[in-house]
Amino acid sequence: MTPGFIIAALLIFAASIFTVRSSKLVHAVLWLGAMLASTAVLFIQLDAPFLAGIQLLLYVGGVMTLMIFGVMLTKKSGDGELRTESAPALRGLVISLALFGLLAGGIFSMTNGAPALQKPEEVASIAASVLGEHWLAFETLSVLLLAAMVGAILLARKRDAGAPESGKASPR
Amino acid sequence: MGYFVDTLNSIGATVRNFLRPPVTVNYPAVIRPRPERYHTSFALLHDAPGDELCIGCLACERICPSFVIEIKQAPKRESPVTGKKRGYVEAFTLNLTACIGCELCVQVCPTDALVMLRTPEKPAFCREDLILDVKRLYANEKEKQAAWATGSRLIEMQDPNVGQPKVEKKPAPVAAAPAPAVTPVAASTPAAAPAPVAAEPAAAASEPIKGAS
Amino acid sequence: MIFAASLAAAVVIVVLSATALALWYERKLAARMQTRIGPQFVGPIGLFQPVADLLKLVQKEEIVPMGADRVLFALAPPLTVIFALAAAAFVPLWPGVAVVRSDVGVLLVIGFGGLAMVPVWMAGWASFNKYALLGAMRAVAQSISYGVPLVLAAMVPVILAGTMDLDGITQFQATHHWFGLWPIIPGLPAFILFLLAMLAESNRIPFDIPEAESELVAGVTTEYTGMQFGFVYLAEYVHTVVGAAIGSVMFLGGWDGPFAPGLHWLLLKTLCLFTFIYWIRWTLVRLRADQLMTLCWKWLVPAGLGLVFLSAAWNQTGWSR
Amino acid sequence: MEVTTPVRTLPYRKLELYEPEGDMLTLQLGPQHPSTHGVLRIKLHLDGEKIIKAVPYPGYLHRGVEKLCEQLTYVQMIPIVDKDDYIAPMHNEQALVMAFEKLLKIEVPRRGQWLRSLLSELQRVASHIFWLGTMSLDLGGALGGGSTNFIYCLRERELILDLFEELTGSRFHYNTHCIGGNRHDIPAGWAAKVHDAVNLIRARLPEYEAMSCNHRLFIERMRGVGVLTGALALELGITGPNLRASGVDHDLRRDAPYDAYREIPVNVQTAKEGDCLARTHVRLAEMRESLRLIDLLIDGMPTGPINSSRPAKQANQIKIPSGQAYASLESPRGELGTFVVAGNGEANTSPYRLKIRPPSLHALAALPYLLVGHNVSDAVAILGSLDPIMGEVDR
Repeated sequence: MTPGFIIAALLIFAASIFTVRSSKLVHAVLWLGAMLASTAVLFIQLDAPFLAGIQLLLYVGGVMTLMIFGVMLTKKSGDGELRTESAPALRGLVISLALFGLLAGGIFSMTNGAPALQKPEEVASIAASVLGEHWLAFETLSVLLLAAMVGAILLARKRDAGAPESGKASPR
Repeated sequence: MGYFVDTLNSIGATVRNFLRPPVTVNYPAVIRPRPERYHTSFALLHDAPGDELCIGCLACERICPSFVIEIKQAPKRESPVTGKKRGYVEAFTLNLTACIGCELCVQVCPTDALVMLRTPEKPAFCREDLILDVKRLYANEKEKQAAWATGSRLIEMQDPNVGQPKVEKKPAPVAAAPAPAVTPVAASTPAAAPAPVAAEPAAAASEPIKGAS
Repeated sequence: MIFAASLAAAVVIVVLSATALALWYERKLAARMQTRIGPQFVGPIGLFQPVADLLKLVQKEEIVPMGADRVLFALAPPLTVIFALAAAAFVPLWPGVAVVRSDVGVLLVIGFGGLAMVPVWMAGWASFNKYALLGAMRAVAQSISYGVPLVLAAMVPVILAGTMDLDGITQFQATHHWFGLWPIIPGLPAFILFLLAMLAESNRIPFDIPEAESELVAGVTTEYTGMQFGFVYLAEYVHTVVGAAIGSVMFLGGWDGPFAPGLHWLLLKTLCLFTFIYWIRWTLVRLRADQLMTLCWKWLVPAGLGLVFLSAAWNQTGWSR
Repeated sequence: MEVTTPVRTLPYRKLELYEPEGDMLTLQLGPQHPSTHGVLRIKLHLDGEKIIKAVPYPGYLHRGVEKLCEQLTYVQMIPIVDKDDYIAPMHNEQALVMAFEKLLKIEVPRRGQWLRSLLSELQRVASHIFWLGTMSLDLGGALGGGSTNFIYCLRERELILDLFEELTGSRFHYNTHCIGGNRHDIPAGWAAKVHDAVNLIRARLPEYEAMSCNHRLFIERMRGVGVLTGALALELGITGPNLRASGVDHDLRRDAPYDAYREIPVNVQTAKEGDCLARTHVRLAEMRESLRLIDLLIDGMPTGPINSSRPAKQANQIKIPSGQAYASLESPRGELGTFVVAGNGEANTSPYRLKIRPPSLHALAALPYLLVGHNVSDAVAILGSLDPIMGEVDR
């Protein structure tokens, strides 16, 4: 419970609340980005700069970009009218509490059984474990991602072909 | 790969230009040589004995396409020099803000009284500075260098009956015979890309430039 | 801790003043390429022109367009500068010294580089202007696309040196060869790839389509005035200066040099790269958005993958050990 | 020249009726925009960045020159029309003067004719070189390679403006044509300077080409973009390099020769493709051709008077009785014509109606057809390649 951890945790907490409570979708996305970036701070404090870098590159960079693209593609004229709607308070409370309990239980059961982190993480050891011990999972994941990519391209293609060409649009 | 070759080619072009001297003329400090026929502002002239040349015939006021000249004729009176009765001008206002520099007023002047100036114009701080009245027009005659064109010269150049006009003839200095000043302009301008004009200042240098710097 | 903080302050000051100098330098360079003179009146040979520009920008009124998202609009310009500066923290200045030494410096540098897109998008979105929005859209698309070849190109020195530490990479180059020179095959093409991707990430011609001023007026900066515009403008230059520094660290040996290794070599190499980038900028015309994407995904990404593969193969030959 | 397609059934006719609907972005390109070449507004309907409809709205630079000319005398009009096509004022004057001469049945003396052709060709080079610069500016941006080429081009244009300045005393408001000939004769030593300038420009042309149309980046931006078919060009009345780039071999200098072109044959430059690149190539080839013509004209300049009528000494000197005439010439942008209905009131010193036919206006008419299906970036390239001058469009 170092001061750094408290600050980072508070940041994450506040950003998460704002993410949920923002009425503008754009703000929600940016708060989400802030939340992910604060998580990277947490990783750095845990002596895991690699994970922090990945967090920045993939989550803040990549996921944020995806969200941004989603926002841009759904509403093009940019008049700031994109609103989010919160679920009814009671239902939301029940679901989030249930989820929190589930996650907390999982985390506590894990830390109770597993030994505490002994030495700081090293890139080489991560690489060794990913490409050595867990190579099958790693390769399967890559194939899965490839399949998702091909599928996305195919879907995009299909929609494109179906759409009428704007140049040929007929008079009303 | 073609992109790289083409990029190298265009970099070659920029490198060649990088090595050339700059063509910039630092305007207020350095003034590029003005050609002989260059014209900016206006002046009204006196003749050799010292009488005003303008007779207030209104030809320039009538021909001006942008209507910038306003003349108020004075009643005819005897000339203090020759003693003959002739027209005079009481007010002559030339609004430079709307002047398009077409030189038609100079061309129609029957007495070569109105000429344009070769002295480079200076920026003005208010519009009133750009409205030339008689006083300013006569002051310009004293202070500044008249341009080559006068009514009779322009007519002579265009006259179909004369045949080949004598442009090569060195025009005599018009305005009150200014002292032949040196031409610091041509010397101080860097010999740069507009070389053909700058490098051959013969025509420009033949005319003394006064107040150029 | 105190040393790191003062170093950080020093780096910020150095980078910002280098950027100011870079502004003057670029204007002079461009002027000479165009057979002009360039800034010459403010200070000796116009050296204080950036200061004059700054003073002018500070004086100007800051206008927030009606309908703009005020918070994001105000927040975006400073953020662009911060993210652009963040990457400078990882640059090894002289042997073993950087503001932040990290085992995964390359990753963090690229991560911060990718983050620079976020404030740009914020600015474009918040401006409530169609040109700005189009510019933001292009900026985001370009940033994520060119992030891929950038990472791939950066992987080559990482694989060759066997470390993700920027200082480690430099030290490896000091004891072996600079990667831009040797091994020629993955090294030099990776350097070119890195330069191209970096040009794209920092929105320089020929990849400056997010702010293509002949099409989108000024892209995301269209609605910005005064110092807010100054921030965005500054961030671009900081981005380029830092990018040039990182390029010289990763491929040209950083602080390593024939005599007396140190900061001066890094600065000299950065200056050379910077000159090159700006020479390109003032020579070429820009690509179109779709050509940009074609170039990225059809040429640069496959080339990057091939280079990563080649460098891995090169490493297997054991040339360095 | 033959148009085989029945004009009214061309498919793009339907475009005018097409109304974009749904969630489309409407972008106002201009009137205040860095690359609309003056003040032109184009309303673009965008799908993403793709243009699905484009409507140009000219008229922001309207100064009522035609109406003004009804008030002015024939002598006064000539400097006024200088401002129409502000990149090639020489041609404005000449087109106007030619119409009056046609009505008055005045023949320009041979030296005057050659001088007019010489000035016309010099102005054509200046205009085309300026166009190349602005085209690079459109593609490369004001803070990039485009501006470098722009400044190179302007530097060379200065040479020609210096020549004009030496001849007429001004760089823009030449007022050098008059009814019956020219006002200014060639000064001493001018011919050599013309040769120098021509040689310099000719020597430096490869540099600009390396910066622009020989560079693959530039080519990729231009090739296949904004294809103007010959049939559409003819239907819209497009003339000049835009028409010739679409494969229609038409040039007034050869097909309806005037002045010295009756004696000196002009090699008309054409291209087939009709895209932006073809228009670039045609203009550059025309520039080379003009440089060749300038050499010929200055070397073969005959002696004699430059003016066949009495020079103007008063405003209402020239009186044209009732009648009408149309005269046109090949300006850098195409057929620049003047239609004049003479005879206004008793004095006959000003026309009843004067109509200037600007080639740029007709080129702009192609925009709705050319822009559709291209990107916003291409819109700039297409607009630039058509070389419209707003002063001429709006008059």
